[in-house]
Amino acid sequence: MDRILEVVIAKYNYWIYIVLMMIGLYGVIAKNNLVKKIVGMSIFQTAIILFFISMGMKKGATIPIIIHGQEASVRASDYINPLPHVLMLTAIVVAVSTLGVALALAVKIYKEFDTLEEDEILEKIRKS
Amino acid sequence: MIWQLDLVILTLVVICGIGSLMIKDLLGAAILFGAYSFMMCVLWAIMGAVDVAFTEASVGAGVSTVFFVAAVFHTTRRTKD
Amino acid sequence: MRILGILVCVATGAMLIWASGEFPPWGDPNSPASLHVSPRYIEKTMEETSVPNAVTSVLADYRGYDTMFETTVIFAAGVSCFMLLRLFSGRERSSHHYRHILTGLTLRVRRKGKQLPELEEFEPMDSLWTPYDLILRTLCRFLIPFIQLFALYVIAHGHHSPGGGFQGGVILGASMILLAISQDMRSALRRIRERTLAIFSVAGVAIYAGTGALCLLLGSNFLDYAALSRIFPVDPVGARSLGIFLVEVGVGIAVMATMIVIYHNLASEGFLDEGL
Amino acid sequence: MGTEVNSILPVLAVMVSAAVVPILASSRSANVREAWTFVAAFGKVGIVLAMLPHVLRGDKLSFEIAPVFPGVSLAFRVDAMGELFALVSSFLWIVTSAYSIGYMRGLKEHGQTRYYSYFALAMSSTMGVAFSANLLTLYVFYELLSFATYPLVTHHQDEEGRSAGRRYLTYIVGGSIGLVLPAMLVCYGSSQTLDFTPGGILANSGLSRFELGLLLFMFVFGFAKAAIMPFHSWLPAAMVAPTPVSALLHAVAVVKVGVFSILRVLGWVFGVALLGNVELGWLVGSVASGTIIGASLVALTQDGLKRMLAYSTIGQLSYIILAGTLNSGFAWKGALLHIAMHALGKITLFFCAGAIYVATKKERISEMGGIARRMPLTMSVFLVGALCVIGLPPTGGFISKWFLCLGSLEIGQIWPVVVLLTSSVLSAAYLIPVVYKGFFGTGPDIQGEGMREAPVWCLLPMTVSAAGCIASFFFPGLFLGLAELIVRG
Amino acid sequence: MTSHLPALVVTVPLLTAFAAFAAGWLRPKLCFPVGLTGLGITAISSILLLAEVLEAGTVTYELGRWPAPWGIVYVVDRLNGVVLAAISLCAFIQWISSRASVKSQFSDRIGAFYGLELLFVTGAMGITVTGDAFNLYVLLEIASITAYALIAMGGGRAPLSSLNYVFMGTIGAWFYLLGVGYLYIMTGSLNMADLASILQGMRSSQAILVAFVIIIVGVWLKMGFFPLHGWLPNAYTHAPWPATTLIAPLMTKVMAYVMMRLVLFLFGPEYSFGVLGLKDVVVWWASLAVVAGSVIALSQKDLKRMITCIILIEIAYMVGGTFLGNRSGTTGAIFHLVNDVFMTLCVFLAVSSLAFRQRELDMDAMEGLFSEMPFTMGALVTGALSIVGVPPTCGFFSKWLLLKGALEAGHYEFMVALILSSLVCLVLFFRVFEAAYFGHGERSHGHHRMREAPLGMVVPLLVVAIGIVALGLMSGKVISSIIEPALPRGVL
Repeated sequence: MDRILEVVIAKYNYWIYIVLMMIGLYGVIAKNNLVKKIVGMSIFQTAIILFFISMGMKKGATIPIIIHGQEASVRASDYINPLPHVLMLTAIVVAVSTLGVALALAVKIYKEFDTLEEDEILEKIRKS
Repeated sequence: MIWQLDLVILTLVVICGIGSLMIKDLLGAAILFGAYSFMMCVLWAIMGAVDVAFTEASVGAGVSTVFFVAAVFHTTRRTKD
Repeated sequence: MRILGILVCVATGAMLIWASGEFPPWGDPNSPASLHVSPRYIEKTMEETSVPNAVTSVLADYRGYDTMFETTVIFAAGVSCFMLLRLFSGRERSSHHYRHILTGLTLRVRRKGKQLPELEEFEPMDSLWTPYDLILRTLCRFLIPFIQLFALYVIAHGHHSPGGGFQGGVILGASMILLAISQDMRSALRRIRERTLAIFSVAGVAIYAGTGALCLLLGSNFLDYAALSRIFPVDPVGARSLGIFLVEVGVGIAVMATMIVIYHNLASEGFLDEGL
Repeated sequence: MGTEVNSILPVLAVMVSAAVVPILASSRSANVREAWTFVAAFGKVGIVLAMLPHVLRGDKLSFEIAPVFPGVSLAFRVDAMGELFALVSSFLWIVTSAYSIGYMRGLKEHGQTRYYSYFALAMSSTMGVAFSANLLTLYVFYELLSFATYPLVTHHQDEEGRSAGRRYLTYIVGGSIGLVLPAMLVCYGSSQTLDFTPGGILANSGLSRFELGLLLFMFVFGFAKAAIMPFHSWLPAAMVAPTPVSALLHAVAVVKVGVFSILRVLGWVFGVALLGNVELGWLVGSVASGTIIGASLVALTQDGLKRMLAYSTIGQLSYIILAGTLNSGFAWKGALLHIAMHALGKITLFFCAGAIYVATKKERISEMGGIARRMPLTMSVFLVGALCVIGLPPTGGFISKWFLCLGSLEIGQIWPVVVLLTSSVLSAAYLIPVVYKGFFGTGPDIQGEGMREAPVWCLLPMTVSAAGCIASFFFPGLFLGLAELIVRG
Repeated sequence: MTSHLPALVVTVPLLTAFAAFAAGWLRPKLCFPVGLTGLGITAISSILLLAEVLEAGTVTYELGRWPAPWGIVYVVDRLNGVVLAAISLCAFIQWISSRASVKSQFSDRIGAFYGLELLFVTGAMGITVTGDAFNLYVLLEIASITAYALIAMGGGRAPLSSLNYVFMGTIGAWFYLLGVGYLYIMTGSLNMADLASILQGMRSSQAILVAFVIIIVGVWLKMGFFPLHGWLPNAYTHAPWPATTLIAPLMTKVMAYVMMRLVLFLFGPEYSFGVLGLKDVVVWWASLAVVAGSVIALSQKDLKRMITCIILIEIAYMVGGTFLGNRSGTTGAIFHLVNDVFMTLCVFLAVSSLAFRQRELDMDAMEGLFSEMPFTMGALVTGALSIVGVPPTCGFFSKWLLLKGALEAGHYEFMVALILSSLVCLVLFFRVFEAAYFGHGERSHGHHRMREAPLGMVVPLLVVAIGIVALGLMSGKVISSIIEPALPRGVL
């Protein structure tokens, strides 16, 4: 029992991240409204970013900014791993860029078809 | 960090995520997504990723929400799901 | 579609969770991720780049190449939005907006929909219409300078505290967006013209890439800021810190301009006449 | 045994048809264009003749263009067999182009420039096949020929031509990609080379009998240009083409290329000995015999002159394959001679058919009663050609068939002889009546004006080829010599 | 300067993109020449780089002078050397030939369009040259975002197709990122060589297996491998021609390269083919994909859509060839990748110059084309024969190697699929050529005779067509001196 609890304590973050990813993925695949799809996409991306961030986490360590006066004696275990943060900064930027393009496309599509519901759009295409 | 707090925020994040996918109004979805991003940024601040949290606060909760609102304003709030 | 989605998600999630069993426990200081590569960043950042904020040093120096392309990505997004949405020919808008004066409700009439008759309790929100919400305008007028000041601080102080070019740039852009929202897009555009924005966005990225190319011309590798010490009166380590500052400025400019461009095009369907 | 001589000549022989360029360039004036065609044709013959002495000495002229895989390269090697084939086809090219001038002008066909250029292209790919040193090179030029002849077959660009062209490409390219390519691959996989070696390259590749048989049939049917039943139906369909093209298809290039490739495969990839050991020869042989008899029977029922000739070609080709499967020097000699002899005879017949069509617009045998009274020369030439195809003296056809029979007797097998004689009788049965009808029969509008001999550009070539038929009976020395070399080599 | 070639091949097009975009605002006339020079320099330097690699072996370039696991390094070996050369040449040629149509379609945003095209090239080159798993992801996103925008310029249905592409592409790219995360959390490194050496020790780990699966699935999504191909035909069909001729030859091929790089070098053949028994399954699946692609292609009426569907078949070739796992198969896959860049380029350029003269592209609009646009049609025939796999065009030789590999591996179903698809391609193109060759004389939809495409389009087209044949004739040298040595030792 304790061991199970231990495992849960150790791993539940990862599980929740994965659940979040899957929520987003479901949104992208199954939602019918284009903007909803975009929202799902962003959720998916953010969840992956969260997963990365949590990799850098170290219990009992502080933020990766060297404290003044301690420059001489820096121990890696005192500071959180900065690498995932860097990667995720990049990833966030990519996410927002994708979001901008996707929204621009959605606006363009709405101009063309007067709706954002995929099935209705396909219906219109089939008609014409 | 306190794992209860961590857990609470995680649940909030999940709730916001599901909500922004479920709600039947795109503007509401946009706002809920902003809330989701903000929760996310709090979570990261807790994890010590201050820069990322900073970025997420300005981008995720700020600018992307504005983008969403702008896009929704020029298209429609109506959604079937 | 839903069934398929659920199936895919459940399958993928199960697979991922199954694999997560092997992960080191959450926040374990002895996980390979925190032992293999990263220690050098933390321990050497001061002596190699003299930047206490390890994230900044890694972002702009150790892995500065990624960051250059990160900036390029957002630039590309700006260009894409411009190219997708911008309309130069004054074609008819897809919809007109009317404002009910008494309640302040805004209602939209589609292009295909019927035009409203000229009633006095409705006013058309065309490109000459400006919102007049006194509180909002004054408040924003007060706020915006401080926001911009803070943004500059964030950019400049990225070495020692959280933040840096990207965050600062976003905040700068946000301030201009706030201006465009609180007053109207034309006055925002009067501050920074579209053309200027475009040049800014490209100039920002070009500063970054140019710094790298400068190092290359100075005979060292691309983005090796240490080479800057040959033209600037600083030692190699200081030169790295200087180079980081340069590229942060570039990132800031590019991101600001791009954010504004994206907002303008999104918020005005590419007409760039009236905002939200 | 001769030596390998590195020489550029074969490449030149192939490249001569770069004459396409000036032909296209001079599309304005017909005379210049056809002059170029002749230059190219004579040049080709010249080069081929220049190679002859080396070959007769037993040397092999070889040239490597480019290596493509380990152990395989695009390369030429001229041996006696290639030389023989090249000699025949390049000589006949002159005759054919002379004839096509008369024919095309006589009928005022459209797109003559295209016609001549593709003709040249087809010729050069034929040369390539004749000189290729390995299976891959042969395959390359085989495909090239298929695509180069397509515009010729469909020259009229009408619905009929469309369907004929479809069938043509379907059979030939389908066969080569679908069957030959994998077969080639298996050969390469089992014995890391594709070069033609006299003993055969599969001789000691541990393939089982079944696999070998499968391979053999993939090749034999894959080279659909040889028109072995049931892969023959493209040939009669291709008769919609102008007559010189039919001549090219039947006598000069296409079908002969098919047969040539199959002989190459039988003798240089499998090796006759191997075929004998695993007793696969008789399988192909029986298929060939079936084709011979069947085609001759079908030919009997045809009324269209060209279609009848087409079926007779199908039958005659299978002689060669049948002989190729027999493990006997005489039979092989006969086969190789038959390539030449049948070419001469069949081209003569086609020229006559074309001449009749040019002069009278008649294609059906039933309408040709008494035609010889108007076109005596044509009909007598036709007679010579018919004799050559049937295999009666004084024409070369007799010699080749003689050797075929000798070969089958040499290895003490009777049934090939029976097949040969039967089909000879059958071919007599479908060819002689035409001649008889022509000379003694009476047709509806014989007295009508409009009928006179074909233009001289048509008559000249067919007399030449007829003369060739007869000459090859009295002086078969050259061909015999080459055949001798091949059989010994 | 030669020591900086690896950096140049990526940074030159990048800077050129900025220059072109700025020029669009200041002097629109300058956009084209600027890009031309930039791409010219890129092509030259990538060829020099290839020469250097052939002579001196693998070249490594540390960006910012930071050594391997800490900084980002560029690693150029024979494999990506040749792919780089192919990409840059393709981009250069396409740049020349697409000038007229860009002018006619995007005169008001020419700077943006050219800038995005150059950024796309930058992304493609960077993906190919980089030796860092995360850097690859960033460049992948650059290529993707520019591709989304370029494709969406087609008008009509294009934005919708492009948005679908955005969704699929984003999922694919972020799956890749997630897989990299799994690798990182298990190994703590991002550098490919470093990862490869660490992964040697963790063959039996579930997490690595899952990482492999996610990454490959993500890459397949971007490649449009059969069941995940939904976005591809629409996106490429509705895109404007200048975008299609650039993206269609490059994007999928680059992703195929990424797959090969990961399978053969990051995870290593022993792991990819040995430890996990997916090999045979994938080959079977690839054969299925080939057949499915042929069926899809057969059912198309529009010419552009048809040649787009042919890409599906080619992709399946490469996946199957890579996972055959023996020398000939892998060699064939790599060689086919290089060939396919030029084959696809040739076909798309040819059809685009047809479309430049006459708008609609259905079969009955083709008649009489041979007499009207002989050079274009000639080039189209060459490209088509190469795709069908007729010697001496280069397509035949790679197909031969693939077949040989399948034979040696005993995957007869793959052989059958290959031959079948070749015949299908023959039928597809034959329909076009028949329509173009017959129907001579009066045109049913009687509009006037068309002229040959402008010189700026015809000349590059002919160059590509000749190049295809030349590549075929040189294939022996190319294979033995570049591709064979490029394979890792583990591939038997």
